[in-house]
Amino acid sequence: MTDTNGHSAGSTAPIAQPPISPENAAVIALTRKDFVSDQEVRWCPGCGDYSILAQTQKVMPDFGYPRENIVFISGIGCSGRLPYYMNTYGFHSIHGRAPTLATGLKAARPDLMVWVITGDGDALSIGGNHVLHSMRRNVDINLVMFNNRIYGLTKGQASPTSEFGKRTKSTPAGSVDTPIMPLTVALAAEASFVARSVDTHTEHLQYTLERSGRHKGSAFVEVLQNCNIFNDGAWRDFTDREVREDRMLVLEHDKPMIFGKDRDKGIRLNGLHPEVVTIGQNGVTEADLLVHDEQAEEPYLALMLSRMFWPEYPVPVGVLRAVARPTHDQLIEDQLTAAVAKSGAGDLEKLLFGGETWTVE
Amino acid sequence: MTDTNGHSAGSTAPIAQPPISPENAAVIALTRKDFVSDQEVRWCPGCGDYSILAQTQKVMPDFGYPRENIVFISGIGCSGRLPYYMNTYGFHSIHGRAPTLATGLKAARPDLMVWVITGDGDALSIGGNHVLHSMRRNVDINLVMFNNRIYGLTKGQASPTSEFGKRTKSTPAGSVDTPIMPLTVALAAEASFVARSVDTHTEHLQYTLERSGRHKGSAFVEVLQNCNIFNDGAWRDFTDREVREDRMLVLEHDKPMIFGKDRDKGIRLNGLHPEVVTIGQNGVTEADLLVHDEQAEEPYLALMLSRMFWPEYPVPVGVLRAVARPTHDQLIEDQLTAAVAKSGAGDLEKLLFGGETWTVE
Amino acid sequence: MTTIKEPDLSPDIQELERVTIRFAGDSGDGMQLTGTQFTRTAAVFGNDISTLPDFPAEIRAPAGSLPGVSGFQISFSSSEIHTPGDQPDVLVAMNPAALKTNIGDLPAGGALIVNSDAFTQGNLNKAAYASNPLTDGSLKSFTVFEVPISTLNERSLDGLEMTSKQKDLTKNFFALGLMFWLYERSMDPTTNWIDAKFGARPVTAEANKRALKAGYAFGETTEAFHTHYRVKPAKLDPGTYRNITGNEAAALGFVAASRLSQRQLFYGSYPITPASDILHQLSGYKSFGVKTFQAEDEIAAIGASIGAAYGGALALTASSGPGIALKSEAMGLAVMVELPLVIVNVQRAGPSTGMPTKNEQADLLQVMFGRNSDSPLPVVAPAMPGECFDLAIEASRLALKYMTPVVYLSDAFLATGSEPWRIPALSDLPDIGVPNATDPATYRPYQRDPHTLARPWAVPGTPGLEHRIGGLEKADVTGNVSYDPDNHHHMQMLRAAKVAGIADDIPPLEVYGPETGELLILGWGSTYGAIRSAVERLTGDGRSVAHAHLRHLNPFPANTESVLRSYRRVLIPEINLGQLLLLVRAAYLIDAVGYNRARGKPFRIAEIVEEAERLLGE
Amino acid sequence: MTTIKEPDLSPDIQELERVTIRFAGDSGDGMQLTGTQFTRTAAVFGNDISTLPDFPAEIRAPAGSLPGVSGFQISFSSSEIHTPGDQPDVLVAMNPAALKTNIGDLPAGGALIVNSDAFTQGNLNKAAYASNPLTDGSLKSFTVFEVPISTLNERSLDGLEMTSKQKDLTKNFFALGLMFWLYERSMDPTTNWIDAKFGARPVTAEANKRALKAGYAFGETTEAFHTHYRVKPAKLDPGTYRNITGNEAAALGFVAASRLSQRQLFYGSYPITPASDILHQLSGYKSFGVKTFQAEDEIAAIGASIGAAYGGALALTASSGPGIALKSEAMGLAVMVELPLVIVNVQRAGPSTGMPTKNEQADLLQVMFGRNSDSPLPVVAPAMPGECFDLAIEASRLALKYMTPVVYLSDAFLATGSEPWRIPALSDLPDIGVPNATDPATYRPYQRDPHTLARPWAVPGTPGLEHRIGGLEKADVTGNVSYDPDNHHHMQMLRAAKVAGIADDIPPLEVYGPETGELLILGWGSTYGAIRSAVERLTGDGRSVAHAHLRHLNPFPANTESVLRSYRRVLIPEINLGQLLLLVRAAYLIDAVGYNRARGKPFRIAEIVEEAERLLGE
Ligand SMILES: Cc1ncc(C[n+]2csc(CCOP(=O)(O)OP(=O)(O)O)c2C)c(N)n1
Ligand SMILES: Cc1ncc(C[n+]2csc(CCOP(=O)(O)OP(=O)(O)O)c2C)c(N)n1
Ligand code: SF4
Ligand code: SF4
Ligand SMILES: [Mg+2]
Ligand SMILES: [Mg+2]
Repeated sequence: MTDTNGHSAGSTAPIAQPPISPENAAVIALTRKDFVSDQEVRWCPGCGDYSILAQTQKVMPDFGYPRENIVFISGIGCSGRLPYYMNTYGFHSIHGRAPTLATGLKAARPDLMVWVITGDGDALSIGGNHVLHSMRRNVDINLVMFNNRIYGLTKGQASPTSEFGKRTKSTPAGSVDTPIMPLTVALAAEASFVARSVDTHTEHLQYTLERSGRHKGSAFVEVLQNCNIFNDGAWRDFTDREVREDRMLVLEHDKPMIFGKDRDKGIRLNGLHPEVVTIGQNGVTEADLLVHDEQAEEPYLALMLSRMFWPEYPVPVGVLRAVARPTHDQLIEDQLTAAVAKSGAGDLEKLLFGGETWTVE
Repeated sequence: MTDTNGHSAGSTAPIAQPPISPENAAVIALTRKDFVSDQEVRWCPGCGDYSILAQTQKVMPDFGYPRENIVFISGIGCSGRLPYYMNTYGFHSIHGRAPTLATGLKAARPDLMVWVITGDGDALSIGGNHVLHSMRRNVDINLVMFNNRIYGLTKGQASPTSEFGKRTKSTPAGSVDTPIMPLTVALAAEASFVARSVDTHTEHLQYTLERSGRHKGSAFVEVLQNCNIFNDGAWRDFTDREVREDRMLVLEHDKPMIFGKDRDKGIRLNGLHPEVVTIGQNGVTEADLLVHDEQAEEPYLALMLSRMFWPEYPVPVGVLRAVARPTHDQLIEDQLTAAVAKSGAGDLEKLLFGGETWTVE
Repeated sequence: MTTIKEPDLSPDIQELERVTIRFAGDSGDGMQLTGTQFTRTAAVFGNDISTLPDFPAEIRAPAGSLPGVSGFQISFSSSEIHTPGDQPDVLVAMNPAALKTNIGDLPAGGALIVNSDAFTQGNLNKAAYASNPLTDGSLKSFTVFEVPISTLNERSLDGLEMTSKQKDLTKNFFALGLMFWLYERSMDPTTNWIDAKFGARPVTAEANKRALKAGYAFGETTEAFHTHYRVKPAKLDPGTYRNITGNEAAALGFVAASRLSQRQLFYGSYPITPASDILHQLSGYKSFGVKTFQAEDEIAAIGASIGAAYGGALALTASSGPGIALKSEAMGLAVMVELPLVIVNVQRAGPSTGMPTKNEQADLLQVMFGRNSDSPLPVVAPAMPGECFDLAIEASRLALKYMTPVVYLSDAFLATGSEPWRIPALSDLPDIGVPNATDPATYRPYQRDPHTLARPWAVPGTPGLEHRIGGLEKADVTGNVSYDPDNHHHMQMLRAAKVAGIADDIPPLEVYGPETGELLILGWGSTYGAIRSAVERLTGDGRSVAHAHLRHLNPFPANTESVLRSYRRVLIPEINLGQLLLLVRAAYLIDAVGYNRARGKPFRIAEIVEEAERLLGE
Repeated sequence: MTTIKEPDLSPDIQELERVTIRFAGDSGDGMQLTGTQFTRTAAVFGNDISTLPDFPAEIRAPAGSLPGVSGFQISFSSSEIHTPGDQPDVLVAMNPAALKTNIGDLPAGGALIVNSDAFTQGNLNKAAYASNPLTDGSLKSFTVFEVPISTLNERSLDGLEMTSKQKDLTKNFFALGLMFWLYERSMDPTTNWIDAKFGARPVTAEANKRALKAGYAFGETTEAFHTHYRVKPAKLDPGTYRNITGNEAAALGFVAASRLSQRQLFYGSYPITPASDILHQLSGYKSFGVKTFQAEDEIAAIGASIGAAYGGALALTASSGPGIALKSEAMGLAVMVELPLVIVNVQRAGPSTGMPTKNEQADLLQVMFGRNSDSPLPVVAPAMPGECFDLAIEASRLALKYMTPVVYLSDAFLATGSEPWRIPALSDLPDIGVPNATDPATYRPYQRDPHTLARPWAVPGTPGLEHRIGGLEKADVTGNVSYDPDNHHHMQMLRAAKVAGIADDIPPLEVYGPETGELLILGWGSTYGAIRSAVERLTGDGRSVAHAHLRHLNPFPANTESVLRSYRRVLIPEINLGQLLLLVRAAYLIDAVGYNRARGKPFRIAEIVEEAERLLGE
């Protein structure tokens, strides 16, 4: 950004590591089981949430945070139950407000690793504004949004990501609302980390959560999740094993955008528009393809990727954007430190007796 | 967008005109004075709001709506007082919620022309989510946001558009929040009309309001406004008469992006990044310049323009995006019509006695 | 309670006045469907009925787990009844978890029908049974019928093109068939329903019908059940009836109100249990010009409704407690701008998220006072599912006539419970239309009707009435913004007087039982059935006890104080910690006592009888 | 009221016990600054003082217009006083609009000082004066001093490098100087302030000082004022004092509470009049480790504070009524998760946006009941600006000790009014620290302290205490999610009992005046000064009247009922329509009567005396 506009510019500095606690070694040694709580998991059999939970538990040890320094905060929805199943600190808050609790907790306790678990309704309907502001402030949280394009817990109403024309309990004649593109909104909100993965793509999901966890700053991770009860197969068209290579684009930093079973398809820039091309056909070579840059200072490329979707385009998954920017808690701490450096640690007596005083004998 | 994603695609169809009422002729004959209410205007002397009010009153007759069919709805803030001064129907609602009242009013009364008057805090802080959803639904409203980068009415706290590091009453050590770029957010919200103007550029402001009023669908208009009491000169660097030609880019559909006193500067696309060039210098000709297209189906260009800002770039003003998409009220009406066409106008008796009944003698 | 009559009947048929059955099984076992089918059949047969569904909070807890148990209780009778019954006479338990969570409610001697096939070690573990209750003698105080439902059912489906998993999904129809035989019910309503529902999938239809018949046949042929039972039709008031839940009745009521007021119905809402069904219902009434808007949150929902009301619509918004909390600022705006608006609160157990699927009536003080400053509005509350229809019209009438937001307090029990509803003739419904202001010469935005104190309703589009309203204090008559001290006090008093004045426009508080006496039990909302039944018992036992039930909670009917003062004691049972109690004590300085239990479920008749006895004894 | 003493004094000096001055002018005229300077001077001189600023709602209404008038009233005295005075003895009116809006409060015989230069036809029109009041005799009941302030002032600035517009901006210092002479005040505090403030801009500094001196000199030299007045220092309790507003005192109180509890102070807030100044104050205390967070809205503000509380901070959030409405859902969450949190509500006039800059105390029932279900929390309310400090500590103490959200009710009058505040010694402040849970062996999330019923506070980062909390109902002790009916009732009772139990941990209700008698006047919040002064007068006249003032509104002090029952009548004056009244009547069935006026401003002493007399007469 610019000075006038006062943005603290995104930069291409390397992504910082989270502070590693003394227990680090011990922690790394932990396994998924150590992060399984004693609570019985209660989602519908076959729900995509099970896999997201499993991958989350799997990657937890890698960050070097002891269990007690990790907090999962959720809103309301099926997704919101996840914290109960994590053997860490957890807070199942109220609908749409998890990012606000996370903002306060992280500001008060920069030493904690904070995850926000939310759904497409929780995050984008009632909670949209809090997501927007936590992202622009670069609050150092990992926000994982389970996107099943439906209200699961309340048994099947349209969500902000439900398709235009979608028939649901609340829209028997079809939804009249144009859906929100979550990643576009996250990028417009100045999120410093934006990524997408799929519940059933376990390795990729692990990789994505891992990247998110290691990012310092606000991370927005959309996980395409299947609600087999109220919106079964919402993503099937391009996530099914047989078709996914041809219908999804796995993003890798600094690599050309190639996809397809035979790795022969790619994305080329035509003016300001992406187009799907086949390598080797009418003279297209790998060199013509767009090369992914998740660290671009300006999110123009990321914005474009965020709007590419099946069937026009393969659906991009992976990290769209990852830039370093001072975090909210850091900036707050810096101001306190500066204040003390300038005028010394606050003296309550001085404060009370400050200003204009007079004494009565 | 796409079928899977269910977007009702933006198209390049011509912008529809608002329905012209029978009184049309009579209305066109009205003047600014006819839209001045009997209420005494109460803003600080020198406030930019005076000009916005004047230009608004000036363009009102042009739309062909009789006074009684026009409604101004505002939230809370200095901007929020505008409806009192318009000799139309008006509703000074509560902080941040004006878009919600407008959504309900327009859905219930498609025959009305509805304006939403809001501020940078009202629209982007407490009201951010309502703006997001009214835009994505393409509610047929004209939302005019007075952006003075400060909370005026509450006497000078930081707003979501205040610069990073800005010192205000609430941020004595400087704001730690990265500001929101309003137009980027509006575009990410799928707004079908997005524009920017300046309080003091009266003709351009009139043109912009006129375009907004004629657009069918959700229009987001940012007006750069000066709060001479709490944030004087916020935009001066590029809006002042002496510098504006060199520091602002007036967008015109289908025209190359040229600016500068001597009309010798332009914007050229370099990969995915815009760059400022001088026509005639190292071989640059007008042909190399980006040509503005406010009707592009995908808002890639508009998104880029929405992030260009002084001093890196001249500040774009004018219409960034204007595409036609079915409006919220229209889609609702269509479903009612279809229902009646299918099963006839609802018969209350049938409804009550519907389902399984039995009779007791 | 089952009581035997006419002993001269053939030995294998017993006639009963009233029977209460509870179907309990896994969420996957279709108990709600089974219950609804039995309900329809009993209703159409002409019994009086009352039902109580009991869902688990989880969408689908793991199969066989305790939290996964879903239940449906129906009471049907040959005389008038008001509640789904304190305790079941018969419990149908489809698995160990269902048995574990429900057996506590079955009285000694009660009949227990279990699907013995489901009592595998695995299921016993999931239900945390150390030993098998069918064998360890822990059930000996009940009349237990072990039926291998799964096997019998599967056998009856031999030859059908289905996986055995699919076949197992039909076993609830087997149980239903058995119940039909046991209570002499026709299978026709259900078979018709199956045909209508599964016509497109003949195999499924066939399977369900076979299962149903197999269950019925099993009852007939087996030795297990020596007798079956007869419950004669009830003598209900003449008329045409349908079985209806509170949420269905409310939706119909508001559609009717829209017709009766000649205004389009606008419904702004955000989904929340247990209010969502109203949205689902209304969004299906498009041919009635009903516009439903699923907003991004509760604030947007009420905001949109206020906007629609400003535009001249009959505007409605609904939620449950947590959502009402979010609406409270906008409710204050509606009070200030004095626009008609109905705010439905289908109460559930709190505080906070609480127990979303459970019942409570603890939002009375919230809707009375949950706004900044003195911000009065009328509050009404239906007492029975069918009454949800009438009060929808009444709430709309008050909103339109007095130009005010009105709160309509329902609750989870009313919303999901059902009863036979005598469908009113359109001609019996009131005209609740009000005119719009149109005359520029006389129009003043805050000039009030001398009788109702309502301000005129000038909708956009009316030439010459252009005006501005908003949340700032208004000058009397002109409606201009005013900071005048005396004007503010005057307006505060006017707003209060307008709402208080409604007391003269609502029916007096009626009393069931003696006009004066020892004890009055005062209730509101869904406790009606339990209280009325309790009072019937008490008066039956010759006690001097009466029942009065408030439908209008603000203002109270004009005769309320005199009614209360006609009894030595006043008992106010509430499913909260004493909210109406507080209002009554403050208003009348009457030393009423509360009976307060917040257990997330309706009162039992017995506990109210007991509490009344205690007070009478004092 | 001005009463003359010691007549033997030299004729041109009168000694007065108490004087009340009101400065009134255009928002642009700097009346707030003038008032504050006079206040500081009087305070430092040793008078007891009480002030009442009165801002227009508009930021800057058009110059000279009626809505643009800004006022500042100060009462200073040689004896203890509790209010800024019912009526001014002296009114300084800088223009016709100021005269028009304030003259109504000036008693007959009162002194009126007007800037005659401002009485141009233009300004008279803006103030809607048909004729010039200075000439049409309408002011003859007052002692009028016409001073051409603008001209005299401009003349005094001759030769300074300033536009005449800039010069005119200093005329408030001329008026101030004149007042200083009239009341024998030193100009030093103000000249020092000017130097400090405008040091960087010498010309401005010089101009202001010259204006000040010119005003003073004018008083000395002119014949207009024959006498000037002396108000001796008051006999205040020994100690060091500072002049303080309620918002300043509250901010200091919370910083102190943070120190006393050894926890970082986290303040989540969204700006709103009249609470914003607390945010402004606290955001300046960074060297105290205070973290302030300006959220996107009130919901985010309380959400962040709950998050910080979960993290172990002393968490605070503040707003005014409309914002509190938005916070209500999250307040319910805080009740359910039982985390310490202080919620400040600086009340203003409503309903809805109401009159944002005006005073009211009408959010008591909102904070008591404005949440779904029964959701109890403690409520405290300071009575005087200085007391805002003590109750900030008290609110924090209760929140931490009882693990509960606590509401702190201030109002616009307390927040912006000021009084001399005796600064407490740190050693006199209580230790309000509470330990965190640390022992995995004994920790249970909802196991309660047997005395306080508080649950343990286990903050993230504590090994072995990993647990989950949330808005769903909790099982007793374990804190696991529970839908058990009896557990829910049990928890509802526990939450209520925890808050009710606080009654034994707070000071008893104190009485000023006779222990028993005819009339008790019961108050809460900012009405303290008016009530106390009224009772002083009444007892002075030998009436049997006492005053009790509640600082704890939930629960009430244990002795409240016995205090109320010690008087024949109980009068409850409130700046609302009877909110404490409702709670008292419901709790004790005492026929207390209310005196309720919602005029957006403090009570006058006289009206309370009058009402008391009326009741005594009955
Ligand atoms: C204030 C409030 N409003 C509404 C609800 C009801 N509610 C609970 S979850 C939910 C939406 C859940 O959808 P989503 O966020 O997509 O989560 P999912 O269940 O699909 O995982 C709603 C509307 C609530 N609990 N609180
Ligand atoms: C619920 C609520 N919260 C806070 C406020 C206080 N408030 C009024 S206007 C405003 C912000 C105004 O800023 P902006 O929208 O930029 O309008 P401006 O005054 O600058 O034109 C705030 C915080 C309020 N009136 N209502
Ligand atoms: S309803 Fe859908 S999202 Fe929720 S648990 Fe069941 S399958 Fe999963
Ligand atoms: S405060 Fe600023 S924005 Fe508000 S009226 Fe004054 S100058 Fe305009
Ligand atoms: Mg979802
Ligand atoms: Mg602003």
